[in-house]
Amino acid sequence: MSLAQSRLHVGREMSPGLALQIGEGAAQQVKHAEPDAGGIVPLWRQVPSQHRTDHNYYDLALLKEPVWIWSVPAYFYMGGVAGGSAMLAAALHGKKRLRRLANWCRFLAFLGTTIGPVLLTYDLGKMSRFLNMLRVLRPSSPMSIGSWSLAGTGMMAALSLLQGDRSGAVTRYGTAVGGLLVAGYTGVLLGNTANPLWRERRLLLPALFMSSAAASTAGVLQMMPLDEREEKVVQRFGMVGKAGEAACMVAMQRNDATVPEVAAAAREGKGGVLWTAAKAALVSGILVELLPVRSPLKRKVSGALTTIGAICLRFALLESGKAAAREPQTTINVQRRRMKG
Amino acid sequence: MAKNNWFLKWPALRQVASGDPAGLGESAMTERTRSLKPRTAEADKVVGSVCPYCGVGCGQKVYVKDGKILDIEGDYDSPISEGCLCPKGSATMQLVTGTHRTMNVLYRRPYGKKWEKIPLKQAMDMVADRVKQTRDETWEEQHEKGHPLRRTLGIAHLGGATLDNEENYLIKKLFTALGMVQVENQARI
Amino acid sequence: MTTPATGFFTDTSVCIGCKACEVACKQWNQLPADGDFFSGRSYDNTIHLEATTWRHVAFVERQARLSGQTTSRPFSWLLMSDVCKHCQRAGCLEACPTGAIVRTEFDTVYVQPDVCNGCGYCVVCCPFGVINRREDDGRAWKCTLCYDRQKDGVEPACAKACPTDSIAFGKLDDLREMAQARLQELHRRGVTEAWLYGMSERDQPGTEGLHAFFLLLDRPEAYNLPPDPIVPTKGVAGSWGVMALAAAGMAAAALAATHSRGGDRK
Amino acid sequence: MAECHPVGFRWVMEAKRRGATIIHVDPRFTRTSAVADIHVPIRPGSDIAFLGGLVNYIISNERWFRDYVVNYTNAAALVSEDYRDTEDLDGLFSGWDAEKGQYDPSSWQYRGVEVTPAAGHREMFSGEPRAERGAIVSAEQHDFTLTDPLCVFQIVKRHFSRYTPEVVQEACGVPPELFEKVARALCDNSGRDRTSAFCYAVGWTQHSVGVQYIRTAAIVQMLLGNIGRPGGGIMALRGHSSIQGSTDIPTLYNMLPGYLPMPKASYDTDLKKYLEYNESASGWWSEFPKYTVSLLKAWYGPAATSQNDWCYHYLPHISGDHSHMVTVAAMADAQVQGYFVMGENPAVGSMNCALQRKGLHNLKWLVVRDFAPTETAEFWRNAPEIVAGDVKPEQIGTEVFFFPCAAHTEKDGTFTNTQRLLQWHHKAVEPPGDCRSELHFIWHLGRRLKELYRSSSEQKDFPLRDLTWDYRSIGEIEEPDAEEVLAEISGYTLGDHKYLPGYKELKDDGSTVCGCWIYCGCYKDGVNQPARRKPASEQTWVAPEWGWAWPANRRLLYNRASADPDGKPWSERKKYVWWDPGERKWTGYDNPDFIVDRPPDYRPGPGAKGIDTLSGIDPFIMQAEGKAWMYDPNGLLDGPLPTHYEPEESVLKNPLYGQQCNPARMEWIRNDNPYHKAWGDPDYPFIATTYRLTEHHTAGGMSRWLPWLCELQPEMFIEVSPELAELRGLENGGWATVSTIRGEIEARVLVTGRMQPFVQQGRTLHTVGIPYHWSWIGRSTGDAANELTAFVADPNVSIEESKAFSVQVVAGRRAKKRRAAAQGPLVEREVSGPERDLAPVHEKPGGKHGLHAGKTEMTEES
Repeated sequence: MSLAQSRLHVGREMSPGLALQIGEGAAQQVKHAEPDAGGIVPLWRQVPSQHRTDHNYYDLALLKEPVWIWSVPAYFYMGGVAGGSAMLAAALHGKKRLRRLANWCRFLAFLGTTIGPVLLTYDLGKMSRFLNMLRVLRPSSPMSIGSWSLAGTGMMAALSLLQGDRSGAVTRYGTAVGGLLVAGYTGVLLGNTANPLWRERRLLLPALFMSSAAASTAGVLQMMPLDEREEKVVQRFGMVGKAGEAACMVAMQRNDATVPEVAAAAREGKGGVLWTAAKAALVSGILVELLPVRSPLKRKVSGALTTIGAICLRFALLESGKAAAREPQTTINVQRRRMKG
Repeated sequence: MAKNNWFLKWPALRQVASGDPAGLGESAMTERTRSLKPRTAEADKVVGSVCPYCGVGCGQKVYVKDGKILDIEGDYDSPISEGCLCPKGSATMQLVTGTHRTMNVLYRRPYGKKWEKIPLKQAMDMVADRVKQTRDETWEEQHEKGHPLRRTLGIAHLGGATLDNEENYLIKKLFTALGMVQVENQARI
Repeated sequence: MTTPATGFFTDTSVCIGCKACEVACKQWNQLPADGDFFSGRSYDNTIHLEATTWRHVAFVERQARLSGQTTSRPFSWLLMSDVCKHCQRAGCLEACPTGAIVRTEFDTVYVQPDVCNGCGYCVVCCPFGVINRREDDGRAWKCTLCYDRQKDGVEPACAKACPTDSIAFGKLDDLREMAQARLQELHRRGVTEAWLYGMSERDQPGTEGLHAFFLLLDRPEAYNLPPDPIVPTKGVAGSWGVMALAAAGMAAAALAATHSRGGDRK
Repeated sequence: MAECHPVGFRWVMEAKRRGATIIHVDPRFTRTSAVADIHVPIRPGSDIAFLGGLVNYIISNERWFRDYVVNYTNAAALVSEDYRDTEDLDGLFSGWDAEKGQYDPSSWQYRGVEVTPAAGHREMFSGEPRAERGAIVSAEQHDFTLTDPLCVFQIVKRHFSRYTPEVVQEACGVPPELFEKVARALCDNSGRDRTSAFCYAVGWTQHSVGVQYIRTAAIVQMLLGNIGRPGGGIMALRGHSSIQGSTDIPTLYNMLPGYLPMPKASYDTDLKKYLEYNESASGWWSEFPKYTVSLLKAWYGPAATSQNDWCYHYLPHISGDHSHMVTVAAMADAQVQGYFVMGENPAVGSMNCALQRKGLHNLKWLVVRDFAPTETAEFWRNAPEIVAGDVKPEQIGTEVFFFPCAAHTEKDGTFTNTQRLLQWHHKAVEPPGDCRSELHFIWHLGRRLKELYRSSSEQKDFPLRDLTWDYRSIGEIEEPDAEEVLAEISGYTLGDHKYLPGYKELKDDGSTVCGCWIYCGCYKDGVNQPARRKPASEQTWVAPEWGWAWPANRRLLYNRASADPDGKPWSERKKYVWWDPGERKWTGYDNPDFIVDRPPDYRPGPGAKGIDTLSGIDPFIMQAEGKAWMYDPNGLLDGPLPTHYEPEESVLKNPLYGQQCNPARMEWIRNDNPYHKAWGDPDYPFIATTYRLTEHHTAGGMSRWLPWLCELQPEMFIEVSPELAELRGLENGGWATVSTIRGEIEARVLVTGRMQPFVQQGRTLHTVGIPYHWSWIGRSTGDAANELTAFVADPNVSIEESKAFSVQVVAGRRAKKRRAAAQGPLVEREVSGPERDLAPVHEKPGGKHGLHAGKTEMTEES
């Protein structure tokens, strides 16, 4: 029996010689059984009928955890850089002295919109079907809009990389608008879920992603050899982004304070550590930036800190999202409170 | 719908063509989805059966295609079960087609440490020999008081509640003719 | 598509927790058993709805009597067969970027296994935690409401198998009528805790009503159901709005950052 | 019922929807309790006290159905003046014969007449043949005012008068309020307009006084007039697809097809005596000779002639109890050489697994037929004692044959379900590999044996030589034609080979052939009646054209009782079968279970014989006098009335009598079958009860392999109350070891409020619930519950006691080296303590293989 056949066999244990297996789920391949739901469900040690105050179903997750792997937050970051770069490139269009920077930006936008889909594809359960992302356009789905944006922006970015300053208005503005979408839609995408942590932050996430995109773009550019003029541009763009990012993070934490379960999910575990790391990197990046000296090293350190912060932030959001989904009380309490009005 | 224009194979274009901006419904369907059918529609025969588990006797329908079982489910027509089955009955297909089923006769020789596969006919011959030998050795014609016994206590049988009436009948008929009286089944177990 | 909407009405007051629905579903759809795990949670060893488990029976042991039931001490055992709700506004459907998830002519929500590429977005968009991606398969799976059977006018496997008709399948309008009647009957008999979960938009505005709705005997969270689920797309406009503002902000920042006072025009 | 017969429970829920009250009496709060209106937790092994309490309630509150009781039961019959009740003798009935260790029932008889019981031990009283037994109906003495102190009604009333709600509480742990609620609900729902039904399964039968459990329920139902009427009755919920069929066409030692008894060595020495002992002069059993001769003609064909008593002498004779446990004890003592096991797994499903395996060790050869090798087939390979190293495979001399069986989808045949309905299942596919049906196996084995004995001229081999064995062979695998076998079971005439329409056509002159008289007519007109599948929606609610029910496609037995003595329905609501005065015949929704043209006002004359002795108001036609037996003058080995006895191993002293246990029970006093103290054993202080779960099937051979079922109940577990968990330090989801002196098992623990302690006689009693599906083979494995249980049985039907015994439970897993008591008690200790029996009973004589039974006389001729 081939491997593929045996995967179709696991958990059914029906002889191919005796049974025809053509049901809807018969094609579902299973390598191995996951008795305890992949280890996240422990044996229940309490007496089932002895009631706990929270009155849920054996503390079992009410929602499914996000299934996304590392490549998704990595993409969020790449997308941010691509989007920010695309916007910046558009803004730099035709500025001769900043041509090198503009080209850097075009290149980053191209790189981001090229690597991004690769990262996304890597997360797909069926990688060979990545093109299905463009099968339909579903306005209701931020991911659908994002996919089309990403594809469009990618084409524009490639064009504008090739054409450089010669590119026309369509390409230029297309790149800019696409870049903005790519930079921000991911925030909408996370907010548009049932996950209580993300959903409760749905008005802040797009702003956070957008500002962090600016900061990330600047962070990467800062790590490159820049002349003074270029550095100023990058620094200004970056500072706005970082300020926005910091403001959003503070706002999120304040927002969380009204929803203690969400705050707990954000604070605890891997997500909490990453969130703290993101904050620390962001703040130190800003502080280094504000040092009254000017040196390539300072710039690079600041850029690196900003980059680390931006990456940590995205991983923190995914990890905390997982934690929030695992804890049924988060979902229940948020909804109960809302019902009370 | 589904105009057969080749360019409409791309659902996004179908969306445009059929004025379906949301793209949630038919325009997003594939050919497989449109032509989906229950697999039972492919059966080349359907036979009436009865659930083999408990004594309620729920009706079952067995769907067969190419000599293989396609599906086993409840029979709506049965006044007993009206199509219902319990979890065990619902798992009947797995019971009768399962990989756990042994397909060969297994033989363990006295003091042996493992099973050996032997041909069915040989095994049947061997069993017949054993029956004859034991029967002849342990035959009791008469009780010491003179009552007729005409039997053997050297062979016993257990089983029947999961078997067909016809099988129980032949078991009882043959074993009684052989003089076996220790014939029992789950009815008191 | 003129076919009337169909769905499930699951009346937990007659559920005997036999799990026939779970097995009938696995049998019909030929889904794998997903592992032998003694969970310690009453008789619930399946734990939750999964990519491999499209019907799941919950077992709730309570130290409280059910109205109308006489027991020697305060105790009751609530049993409930859970399933995909096939929401009127379905989070998974609206989130699916590939069009793998579609609304069928029966107004149910169906995942096309030949399209799904396993992006995982539907997983986080389901407010009931139903749909999931099977890692070793790669695709997202959930109850099809036996779309294949319905195409031939055949009742879904779970509803057919259910010995006590706790799971009723039918036209949504009929089911609602039936549920109302049953609720009134139970109230008349003094089972005052009975109520209908998600039957209509009025009951559950967040989803605009479920096509698989329930008669429950306790609060929804006791059965691991959300008390007030909302389809994620309700409220997404705000997010887009904020994004637009932020985008404007970024554009402004970019322009401002690149704007040089000295004038850099050629 | 919801647990083990979910689809049967469909109709209970339907009744509930229509307003019925569902009462569930069970030690545990099960899935049935979850949807019942009333759940009554009851201490395992105390149901007779509970049901007896109902009898007392019904009588003392005048809730009984007078017209029904007076006319349709034996309530008015007068009983011998010598009769003494358990109330008089501290738990014994009159007639205990200390020397023989059994009852002499002569003092239980009706005054002036002895009758043959319709079932049970008809030979009980057969010192001498009494051909006229039961004949003289006019000799019966009655008091239709039911006031004579020695009429059955008054005896029943006195017998149960002490079963008050307070005693029910003391014996069963059921609070009086709860008891009275049940009693009221039951009485309120009985009478002309309403009926109540009882459903039970092995929770009632698997006791050392199991038969009397059912008898008590029967008394309740007779008093309330709930038998033979729609919506009434006592339903045995049988656990296998054809367990009813295997009783009708018995793979049972004591019967021939159709409940004809196996010839008994010391009585039934020739056909004449056999008929004399077993036919009744009145009632339907007066037809006995016709059924016997037709059976012998079916088996021995042309060889059976009137000159040679239809080959009656070909039949083997039993000389005692040859039931399963008796046989296994003999096997353990190396008295059995060969053993066929077909579709059964005694190494898991039967009592005292270690002793079962010891029996298998001592065989010469063993044949097992199943889907896959079971624990019974692999006892030599990896049984606990092998794994522990106590026994090595190379020390076991048993030769084992495992034959793979065909599934029900791979063969034609009928199952008889729990309501006596025969249903044909059609072959859908060919059996794979060497898998064959049992029909194939037994037929070909028979053909081989006929061949082996062909040249024999020994008398003993004639039955085989003359056995009719020519069935049509079908297909390449030479499968015998099941339909032909069914036709033989159903019967035909010999002359013109006409398929018989019913058992009334059977003859005792050798002109008819019928393999099982109660199935006669199931191949009527050459039509496979059990294969009829007219949709339920296209016929009446009785659905007579779906399958075929024995006898005579009758769906409700004794349905003449659904009409009043005048033949009119008791009420319009409960109309079922009635007398049509215009047509002068019985008619109704079902096939009337009565002589169809016998008017209600018919009374037999003094010269009446056989069926003519049944009057127009005798609905219970199988009984000698046509009345339901509230009191059994005959046929039961442990008394004419049910009496509360404690299980062999109890936690309580019998609250009612000095006699602790059923005096007539079967015990095996053997080193490998030790018992605990009668009650209050400090080493085994808890009650244990075994049971099934919805998700698995009996000993697991048909469920432990299936992934879809295993994932639902993946592991062996026990259920305990939070109180017991606290007492013994058990943790939910953790491990516990349960032990008896016979064996120990480990299991996961479910601590649940569904189990609850009983407070009785000032003590808190805890119960351990033990599902018995598991053992060491399969996808889902665990220790077998029956490692714990003992050989001990009800005397009437030799059914074991597994529903109440005593155990110890401790936290943690068992020792790696698993122990079992196949060689002797697990723990060496002084066993002394309270006696189970009063002095005269204590002297019960012992028999072969350690069996001490209150039926030594019948079971072991010495």
